[in-house]
Amino acid sequence: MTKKDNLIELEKVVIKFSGDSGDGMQLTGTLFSDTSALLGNDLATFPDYPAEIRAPQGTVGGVSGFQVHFGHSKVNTPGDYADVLVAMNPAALKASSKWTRRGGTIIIDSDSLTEKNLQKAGYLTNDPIEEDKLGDFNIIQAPISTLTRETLKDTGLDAKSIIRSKNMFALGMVFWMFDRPMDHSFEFFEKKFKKNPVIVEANKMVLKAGYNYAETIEALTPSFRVNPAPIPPGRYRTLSGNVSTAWGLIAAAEKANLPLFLGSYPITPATEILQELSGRKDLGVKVFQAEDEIAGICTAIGASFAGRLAATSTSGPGLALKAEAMGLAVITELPLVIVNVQRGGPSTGLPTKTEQADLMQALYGRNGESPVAIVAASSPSNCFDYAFEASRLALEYMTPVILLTDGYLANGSEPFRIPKMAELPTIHPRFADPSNQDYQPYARDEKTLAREWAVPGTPGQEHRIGGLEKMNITGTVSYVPENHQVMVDIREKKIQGMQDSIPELSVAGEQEGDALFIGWGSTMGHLASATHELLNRGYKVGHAHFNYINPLPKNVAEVFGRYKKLIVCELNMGQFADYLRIKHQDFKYHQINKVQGLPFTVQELVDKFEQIVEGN
Amino acid sequence: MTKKDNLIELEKVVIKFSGDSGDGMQLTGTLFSDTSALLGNDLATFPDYPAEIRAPQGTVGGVSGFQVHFGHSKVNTPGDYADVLVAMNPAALKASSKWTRRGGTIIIDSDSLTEKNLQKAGYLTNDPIEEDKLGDFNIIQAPISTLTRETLKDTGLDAKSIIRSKNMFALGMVFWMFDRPMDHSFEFFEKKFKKNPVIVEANKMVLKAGYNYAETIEALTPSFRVNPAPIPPGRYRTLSGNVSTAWGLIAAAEKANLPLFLGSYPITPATEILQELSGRKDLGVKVFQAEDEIAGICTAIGASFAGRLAATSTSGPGLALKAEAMGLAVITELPLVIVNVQRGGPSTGLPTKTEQADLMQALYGRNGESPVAIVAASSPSNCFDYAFEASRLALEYMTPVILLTDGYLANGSEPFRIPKMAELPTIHPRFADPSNQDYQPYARDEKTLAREWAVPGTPGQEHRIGGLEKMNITGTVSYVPENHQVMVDIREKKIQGMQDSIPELSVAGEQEGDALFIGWGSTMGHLASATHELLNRGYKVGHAHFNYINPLPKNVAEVFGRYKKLIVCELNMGQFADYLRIKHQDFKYHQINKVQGLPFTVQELVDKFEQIVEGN
Amino acid sequence: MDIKTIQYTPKDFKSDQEVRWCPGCGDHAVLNAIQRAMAELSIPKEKFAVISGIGCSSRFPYYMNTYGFHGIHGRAGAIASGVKVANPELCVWQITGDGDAMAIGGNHFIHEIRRNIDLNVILFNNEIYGLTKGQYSPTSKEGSKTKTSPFGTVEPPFKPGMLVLGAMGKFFARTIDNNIKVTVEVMKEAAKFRGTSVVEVLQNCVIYNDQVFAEISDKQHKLDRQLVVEHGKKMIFGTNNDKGIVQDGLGLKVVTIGQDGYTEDDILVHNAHDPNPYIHMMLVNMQLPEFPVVFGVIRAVQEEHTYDAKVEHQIASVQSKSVIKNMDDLMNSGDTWEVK
Amino acid sequence: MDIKTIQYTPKDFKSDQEVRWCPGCGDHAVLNAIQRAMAELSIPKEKFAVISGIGCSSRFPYYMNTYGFHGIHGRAGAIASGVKVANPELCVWQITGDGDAMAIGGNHFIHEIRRNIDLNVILFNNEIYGLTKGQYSPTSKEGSKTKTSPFGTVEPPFKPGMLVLGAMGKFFARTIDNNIKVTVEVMKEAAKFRGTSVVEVLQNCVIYNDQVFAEISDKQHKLDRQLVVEHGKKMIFGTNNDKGIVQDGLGLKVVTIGQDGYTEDDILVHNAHDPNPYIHMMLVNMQLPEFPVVFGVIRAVQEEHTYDAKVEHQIASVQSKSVIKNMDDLMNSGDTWEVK
Ligand SMILES: Cc1ncc(C[n+]2csc(CCOP(=O)(O)OP(=O)(O)O)c2C)c(N)n1
Ligand SMILES: Cc1ncc(C[n+]2csc(CCOP(=O)(O)OP(=O)(O)O)c2C)c(N)n1
Ligand code: SF4
Ligand code: SF4
Ligand SMILES: [Mg+2]
Ligand SMILES: [Mg+2]
Repeated sequence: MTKKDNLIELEKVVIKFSGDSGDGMQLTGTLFSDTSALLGNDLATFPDYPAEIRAPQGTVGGVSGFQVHFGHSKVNTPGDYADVLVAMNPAALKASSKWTRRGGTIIIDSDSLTEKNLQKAGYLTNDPIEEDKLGDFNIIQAPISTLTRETLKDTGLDAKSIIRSKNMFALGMVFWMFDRPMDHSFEFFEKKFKKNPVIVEANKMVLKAGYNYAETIEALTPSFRVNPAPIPPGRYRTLSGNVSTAWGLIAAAEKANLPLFLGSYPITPATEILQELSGRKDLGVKVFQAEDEIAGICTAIGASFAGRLAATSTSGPGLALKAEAMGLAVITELPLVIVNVQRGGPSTGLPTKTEQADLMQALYGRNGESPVAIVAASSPSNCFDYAFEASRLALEYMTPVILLTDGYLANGSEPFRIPKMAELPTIHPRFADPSNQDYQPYARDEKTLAREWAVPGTPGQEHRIGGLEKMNITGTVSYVPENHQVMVDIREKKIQGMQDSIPELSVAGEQEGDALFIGWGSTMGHLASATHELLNRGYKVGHAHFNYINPLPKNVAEVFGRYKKLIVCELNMGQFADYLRIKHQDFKYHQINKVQGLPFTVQELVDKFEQIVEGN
Repeated sequence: MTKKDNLIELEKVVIKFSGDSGDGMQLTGTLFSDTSALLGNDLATFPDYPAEIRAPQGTVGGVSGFQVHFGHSKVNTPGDYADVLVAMNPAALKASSKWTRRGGTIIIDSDSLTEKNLQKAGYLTNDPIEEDKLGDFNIIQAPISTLTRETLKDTGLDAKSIIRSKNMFALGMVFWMFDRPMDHSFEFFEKKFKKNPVIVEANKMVLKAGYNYAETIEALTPSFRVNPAPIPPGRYRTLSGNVSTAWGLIAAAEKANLPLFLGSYPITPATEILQELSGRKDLGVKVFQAEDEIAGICTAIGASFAGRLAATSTSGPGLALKAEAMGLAVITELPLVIVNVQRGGPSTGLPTKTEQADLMQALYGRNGESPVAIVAASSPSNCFDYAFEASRLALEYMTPVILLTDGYLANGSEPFRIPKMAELPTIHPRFADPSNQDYQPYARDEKTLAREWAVPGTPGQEHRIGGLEKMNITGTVSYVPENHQVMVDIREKKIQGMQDSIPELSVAGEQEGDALFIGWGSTMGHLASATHELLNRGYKVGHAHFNYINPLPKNVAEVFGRYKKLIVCELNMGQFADYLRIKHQDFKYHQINKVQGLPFTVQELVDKFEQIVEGN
Repeated sequence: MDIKTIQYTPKDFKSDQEVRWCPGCGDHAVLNAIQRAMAELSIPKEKFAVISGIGCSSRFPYYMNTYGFHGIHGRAGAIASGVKVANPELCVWQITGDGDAMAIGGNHFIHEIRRNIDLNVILFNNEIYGLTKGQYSPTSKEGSKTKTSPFGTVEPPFKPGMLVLGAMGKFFARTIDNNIKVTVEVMKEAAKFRGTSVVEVLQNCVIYNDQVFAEISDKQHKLDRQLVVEHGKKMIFGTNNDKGIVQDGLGLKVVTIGQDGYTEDDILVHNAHDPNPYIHMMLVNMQLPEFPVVFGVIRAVQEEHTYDAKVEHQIASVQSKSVIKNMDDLMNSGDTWEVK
Repeated sequence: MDIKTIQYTPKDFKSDQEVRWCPGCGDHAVLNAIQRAMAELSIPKEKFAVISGIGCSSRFPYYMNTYGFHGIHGRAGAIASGVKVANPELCVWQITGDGDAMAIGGNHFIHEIRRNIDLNVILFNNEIYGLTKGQYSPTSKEGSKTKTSPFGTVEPPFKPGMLVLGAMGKFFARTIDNNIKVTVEVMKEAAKFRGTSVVEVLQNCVIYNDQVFAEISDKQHKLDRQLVVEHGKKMIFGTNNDKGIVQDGLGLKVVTIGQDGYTEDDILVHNAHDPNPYIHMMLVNMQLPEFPVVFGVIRAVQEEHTYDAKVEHQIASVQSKSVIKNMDDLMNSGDTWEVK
């Protein structure tokens, strides 16, 4: 088997917009991807911006990027390497050219190639193309700033406003290259700058100017059309992982017929969940922006006690702060959804970067024997599904559930097939019968072991719960040694019992054979692409992706047993692999790990797979 | 192999003092054990009191007990069953008789056997002896209250003060039974009630009265003498685990030539560490009683930054609160000792009971890849050694270290061989050379990987640290992907590198054979006794006890490989066993677990061992 | 909140759990007073939710035959806030100690007060950590010798009332465990007040801090040392009812009516409704021997709406205008497209 | 603290790290002012430790060529307390934002103030969470529309000065980012004050909360809207220097000298040293349009000893009396016995 250098599937294209933080690259990228989505393409995006609000202009540290991968077949990842790079200045070129496919196209604002800018970006010479060895790339040097200024010179706008729209010039060029219509962007300008028709006009003019310029110069990479992908029929919209998570929670509340309460404190990259839900007063969502993460979860616990669907959202350091209170939810057996959007750690770490290193914390980061259920989303759009599922498990089993996502899913977006609410399953919280005058707080459902939930305000069901160990059934405080053991066992059994209500693990690719790629959470797309490539290369490889972490699906051992080698891939040092060693000790696990604040690349997965499988 | 019913080693005796919370049982027990220690006995004690400050008088919930195990050979545990039970009232009898060795002696205050008291204690009849089937016990009904009143009727003391000293009557009886001198107790009264000579006299009178009464009635269990144990020569004192921990920290500070700083917040059962150190102003210890656990650890981190030996002490729920800040200490690579005295969880759980269920939290309870070193003490007196060792590792490797103890060690006490400070190893913190004007905060020692510690106040070494990922060597903030991987790897390697500086795992009992008992922390005594018993029964059994958890000693696999079966025993549901599955996956682990807020009994360990070993 | 005319007796509010505080602990009297106050409030029993943290005092909910939650240390305020905001129909009481509210729970305490959520916060101030057996607390007087301060503390204490007012508090009352009458009264006032009402109860811990308030509660001098204020009434006190509070420059002082030319007319009328906190603070700060200690409702400034009510109003107002009524509407709003 | 005569320039306090705040952010000016103040204090540079939490403002230590610690969110106060108590020789500055100090860090904030540890706490109040891109903070005005309050907030804000005084604070000053002179001055006063000095800096966030303080800093009306107080000086202000503060019952009001019979003699002299906090609170609370906004050192009540100093004294006093001088002494004290 020979190694191919070029993994780019030709029916898909990756574009990267790269510029200064102030250059509006996120907007540019979003307009491009929304336009593509409206055309029916499948796509995946990856915004990547510096941790500073305004990192120093013109430096590599200040570069903000937006990558979009679109195509007419299923798109799993935002892509490893860009086919087209738009670089608004030398720093963007410096930062992004190494992530551009050899032979790809690079559009650069030639006006930006001044000595000062080149120096700021860290170039030692005045020839970045030569210096970075970009000779075999298709370089398009366009005087974007000049042309933008030129376009708008008669509008009466000031110089600053004029130059601010140069991103639209670049976008126009890319639109031409990929034969995209401009009307979605026009509508967007009209809505966004409603109060300022001059700006609307200016943006339109510049966008068109870029489009026209691209058409004119002809030196461009051949324009080619990407056909709509064969994705399931239905109504679609673009959704980021964080909004998708927020919506999943509201949907669950609707299907459980309960108001939704969120107690939360802002933290990157989870803040948008709080923001989205703050705006959803129309749907009756109550959001409590707390003074800290502890109050975030504790208000949610209070709301849960009061009989609501309660959730709290955060990222790693915030999850650490919530640990003690999570234990309270465990022992009081109250339903609660804890969303943790993982980011680079330890401590503050790399707050804007992605990582999967909070798994062990989610599993074990509490005092005592304190089991919680854990689910993990694996794409921006299925954040909706797993937020819904986390809520269902919490309400039907009376227990806290952690939903793990990460910065990569949270900020990324992709087409989301809009479900009909009627088609989603109804959620059945385990409420006590309000007429039961013999209410026992820890009376249990035989199957789920869920205790009964009595809502304050219900006459005759007054009762007390709390953080001290409780006597089973009656719920009074108990120091009886045997009861403690019983309760410890029940809490664990309840979680493991969810196996009966979750789907079995399924495998993509070969159903048995040489090796199984094992992943969980946000690496799904990259693992799927790598599997695809390896299948093409003739390997008998399967891909098993875990969305249910605790409990694991029932059939894990059966699935694992069908492969010669098991390869666990994660963006941490092997936390899931270690967890599998605990739960399924009989198998030998190979590992592919990366902790660099970045997703895997398909290339490195394929390479390491081959090393492991050919290894001996 | 036949099973023996009676495991009591005859050269040792277990006495349990049991009474109402207000009956002074802790003091009674302490006087007895101190007296025995002064006679040169080896001993182990176990105080056991209710969670309420004053639980309802006369009920089983309000019983307070103090068990002491003493003998002339090595005493490993406070014993499973008492040879002699002193029960001050029916509730004490009810609570403790089932923990008394069949055929043992029970002393009970017959004045307390009133209908009301019997009812409160939950007896259904007026004959507790019959009801609890205590027929084959040696029951001594003594009118202790009446006799105490009688003894003191002419002292002019009020009725309340008189009855309060009835515990001394009981103690006097036990002193006579075991031929103990009364002078230590007399001295104690003189010191304690210095200002009130009437009370001193009264206590002496009652103690003597009890002693004399026991001599008089003759119906007692034969008095027998327990000879001094062959423990290593040296000067000894009795020490509880918490004081021992506190002293270990001060000793380490002295040997590192640094002031000691403790930032802490009270929490059962860790509070005595804070209390003991608060009283050590004579040795210059600075104690900051913080507003909460977070401030406790953060002030300690500040003190560490300022160049001190810094520590923080807590129990499970408090450890949860410290998780985020621990991550800060990990990434800033500052030395810090975190003492966690485990108690029953989850949440508030069983705050006065013992458990080993914070192991996973200690290992993994932080966001990101956040390794810390972990050591665990295994007896009240070696809390000193491991507090010292935790400090040494922290200072020499520049990293946080967690010391795990638990309620059982913390409250228990035993003879402590007083070391000479000159014999303890000097600790070498890795300070930067103050004259180095080219200081680099993350410049590393080749062997330990410790970074250099520059103390604020040193001219020319001004530098900044913090929770964002740092560039290796220079310590500037870095988002460089490869550097993040490098730092994640270094932090883990640093901890694992400690293997070179810690002792190898040793085994007691058979060095190879049928089975290896594996334990960690406070179960040492019980496992040692069980091993002893099993060796007597002819099993080829060894006992390996872990005090170093992370890193594990180097030779673990080699040791494990010498036995047919490995049996991991813990007071949790298998956390150390799971950790071993991660670290040494190739072995199969059997488990003996218990989560009842109580230590193992030797009997149950022996029984379960036989089940496992004979099992197949 | 539903105020129906229901007849309760204090016994209706007693749970079947044995009360486990030390004999002689001040908590017993407060428990009885609150049960009496609740009985007199005529609020349906099932609407009461009693939320606590951890501490001796925080065992309180177990002794109440109401909905109750014994939380974790310091978090009573946050849990109670969640309960009330989630369901404003409930009458939510937060039971907390000086350690629970002012040490570990300090942040939630000041934030609930700032937000002015409709909660009744009962602060059991015994100036010690009782449950953990006698360490100093943030209200322990400087110099206190306790288990963690064998040589005396070196830190000045908080004054609960000062902190409440500094956090923009709208209601503050003070009482003492052995004054049942005032205690019942202020509990009822606190419950009726819409907003965060903080009641500081001076509570004697017989085991670890016995007699801290002895000077104040001393039977013989009580009337000279306690000033019970009432809105709209003159601030007069004393065994002979002849002492009173008058203005003194920008401050206050104690005078004797009939001495130094002072008549009853000079005595200030207590205005609990004054939006300015300055005089309330002076009352909070009064201490022996110069001043009497002030009990009763010191401040009660009713705002139009509490936080929890404003949340409801905002939701109602947004909903009345929005075309999005359910998730189907939301998901299909904005830019969507059809794939056939 | 060692005060030597050393000559520094602000540049000595600049680190080699590029300053990364947004162009136009108020933080730049405060950084410069503090560097100037430090240069003028003549404290050896190596004695400075600058401790922060997380937030835009908390990036501060990286830009200082001093010992620095960029902590975790909200914990600057606790870390700084540890540094100072561990080594009272250091001059410790705590840099914090309105979110860092008053949201997540509220508890440490009020406790460091209560303890009166000798720290300089610089509170960058931009009434917004800057670093996380624009959510409301505990100081955002009620009704503020932000990313997390699209329909306006429903919670009243803290006033930092009120909270400081409620926590028994001894030093409170206020300044505004674009008034370099006052800023340098109050920074120096804060540093010289022994105890916890809190300086509130009104700081403009150009990106997420631009112009919140525009009314106050408006160049044209500045002199009429800002009253800069100084201890021992009359509280006079205004474009024509003819406005002043006088007593009005138990409160204060603004008058114009020469109108309504008021002369300069009626104008109150500012007494920052008044141990009573009431007038200081009135100054803290003054707001437009009725009053000017008060800048400068509003309160500075020097106690004999700070917490950190008292700790040192207690240790020294115990040591001078104790026979236990080292661990050998301790371990061999009390009941011990010999085994041969
Ligand atoms: C996280 C945590 N930290 C510490 C404790 C230990 N603890 C329980 S109650 C308490 C203080 C109690 O004092 P206070 O709130 O004044 O109540 P009181 O017992 O005096 O009524 C402490 C420190 C705990 N339970 N949880
Ligand atoms: C534990 C934790 N929670 C939340 C965050 C996210 N966070 C960082 S800074 C900040 C608020 C910043 O506001 P402020 O303190 O006012 O500083 P500013 O940026 O406005 O200067 C938040 C919520 C965090 N880093 N850590
Ligand atoms: S310890 Fe003190 S506060 Fe606690 S119950 Fe006993 S007397 Fe009351
Ligand atoms: S976001 Fe605001 S506070 Fe932060 S650096 Fe920019 S202007 Fe300053
Ligand atoms: Mg208290
Ligand atoms: Mg701010």
